[in-house]
Amino acid sequence: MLGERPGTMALKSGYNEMELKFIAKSGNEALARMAIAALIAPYDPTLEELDEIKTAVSEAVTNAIIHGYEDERGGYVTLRAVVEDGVLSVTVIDQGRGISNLDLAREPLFTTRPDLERSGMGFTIMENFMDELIVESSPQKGTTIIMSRRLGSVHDPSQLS
Amino acid sequence: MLGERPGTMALKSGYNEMELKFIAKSGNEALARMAIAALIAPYDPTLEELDEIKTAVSEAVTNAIIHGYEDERGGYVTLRAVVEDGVLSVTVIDQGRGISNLDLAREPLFTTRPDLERSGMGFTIMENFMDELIVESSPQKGTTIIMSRRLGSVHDPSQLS
Amino acid sequence: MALSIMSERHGRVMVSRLVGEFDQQSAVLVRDTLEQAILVESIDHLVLNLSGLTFMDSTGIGVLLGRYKQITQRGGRIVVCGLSPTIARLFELSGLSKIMIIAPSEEDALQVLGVA
Amino acid sequence: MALSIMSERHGRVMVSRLVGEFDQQSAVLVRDTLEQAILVESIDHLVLNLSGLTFMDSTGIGVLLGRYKQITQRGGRIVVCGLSPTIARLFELSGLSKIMIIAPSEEDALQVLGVA
Ligand SMILES: Nc1ncnc2c1ncn2[C@@H]1O[C@H](COP(=O)(O)OP(=O)(O)O)[C@@H](O)[C@H]1O
Ligand SMILES: Nc1ncnc2c1ncn2[C@@H]1O[C@H](COP(=O)(O)OP(=O)(O)O)[C@@H](O)[C@H]1O
Repeated sequence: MLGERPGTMALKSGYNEMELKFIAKSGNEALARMAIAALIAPYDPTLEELDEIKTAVSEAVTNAIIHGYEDERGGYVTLRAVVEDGVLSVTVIDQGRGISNLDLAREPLFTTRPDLERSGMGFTIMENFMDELIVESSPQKGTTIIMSRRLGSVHDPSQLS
Repeated sequence: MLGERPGTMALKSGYNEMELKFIAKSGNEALARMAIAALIAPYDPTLEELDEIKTAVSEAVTNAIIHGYEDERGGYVTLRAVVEDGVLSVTVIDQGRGISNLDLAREPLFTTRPDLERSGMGFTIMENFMDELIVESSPQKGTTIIMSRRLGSVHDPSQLS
Repeated sequence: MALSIMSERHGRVMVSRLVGEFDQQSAVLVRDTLEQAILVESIDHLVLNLSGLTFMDSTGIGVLLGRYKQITQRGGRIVVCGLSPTIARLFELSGLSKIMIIAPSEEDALQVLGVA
Repeated sequence: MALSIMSERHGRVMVSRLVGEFDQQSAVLVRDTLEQAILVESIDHLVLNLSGLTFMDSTGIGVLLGRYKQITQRGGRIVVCGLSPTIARLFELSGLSKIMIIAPSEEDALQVLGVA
């Protein structure tokens, strides 16, 4: 969704966006966390805010890697993040196996991989650590996670009105 | 250049790749540096290796932002990085104003922006801190910087042969 | 490696300090190290000091729950300490705080187990 | 802000410690702070302690060169100290090491200028 030329609006200090695409292998969840941390650092998040956002992103990316692609089928994960009007929106996309029963998947403690000692808490944590969570998924096509959270300290003065 | 499905080869521990796209605004050079640092961290680079690579990437990205887009015309910068067989390859792409005289631009101390107190050392530093540097540019179309460097500690055992 | 574990024995109690990032990539290391201590070295109780963690997500919850099951099956206990606010919230949300003993410090944890 | 500057006066000498990342984004802050000291507060000499820098690229070279010109024009000197190996290489490559005095520590730098 990154276009070719953002307007000059995009250069207002408060606005930023990035898209990070990487291969679905264990270890790259750390890359995703670092990128999100670097993106929101200029907005002076509290340590807890930063930790919670990194955790939510880590959950979504880990799921894409281990459930979406089952860690070995290969594929790419895309992490998009936008900060606009003091709100961080994060989208995590995979083209993996998808989720057949979304309501069940989002239940606390539900996991299809008890063999991997998964806790089934990923979606619950994303929900609790972010303000909003949307999950879209089609079996065999992939999964898209959209989550957003208002950042505590809004540096764009236009937000104070 | 990131395709839709890397083969399982791509999942060999030594291989990794990422693509980061972000808006051309001052401050995002730090984002690019963090992403490169996170990508190469698992290869246990020395502190100096890490510093030099971050510096070279910072030079290329800063140039894209301040020369390519002149910091205010807007646009996107793409940072691609691949680690394969112990060699890091980095590509930095902008669709900005381009460079008309490449030989002149690459000369040490040459800068078109003395008003910004630029030192004209960017290309010289990229050349010295990386093993290889290729610059491609077309006026009004943009600039692509391709640089590579062998990482000191190669963790993929297949590299030892 | 983004995570390291330093362990020391106090008789039948093992204290393990986790330092770094506890995520999917480091999960195997934590599982194997603690499983070895519980099943092979036959420790009775485990103190987990998490104060050195700079990150933990639900992967860690699953791994800790797995060890909790193993050690309680043998009649032992796990005491955790050094939780950051965010890790404490993970414990709350997952219910781990309802089954595991959480102590403010390593010293307190050892006291709970009757050591030190 | 990814960079902060802490300065203190020793008579006509100012010591400035740069802490953080010295790049295109922080360049204006460094330039303005040092320019103010040189042109308005009329210091004679400048000691720049770079030991707190976690990053610096050629942007920093340009900014330091600009201040070098301003202060030498007024008959003053710049002494830099605390260079990391990579920053030292930047000084070499750009020729900055041929025109600026580089001291191993802040104390040495002050001694060079006859202070302390
Ligand atoms: N990106 C995904 N692709 C395929 N399945 C997924 C994805 N994300 C989550 N799931 C499914 O939803 C279930 C619940 O996810 P979650 O709450 O994160 O718990 P956990 O990861 O511990 O299993 C997973 O066990 C898996 O079956
Ligand atoms: N991405 C780019 N787009 C347009 N012009 C560029 C780009 N990169 C470099 N240049 C041109 O090459 C010159 C030399 O670049 P460099 O050696 O990095 O020095 P500096 O950035 O200090 O000017 C710049 O002054 C600019 O004119």
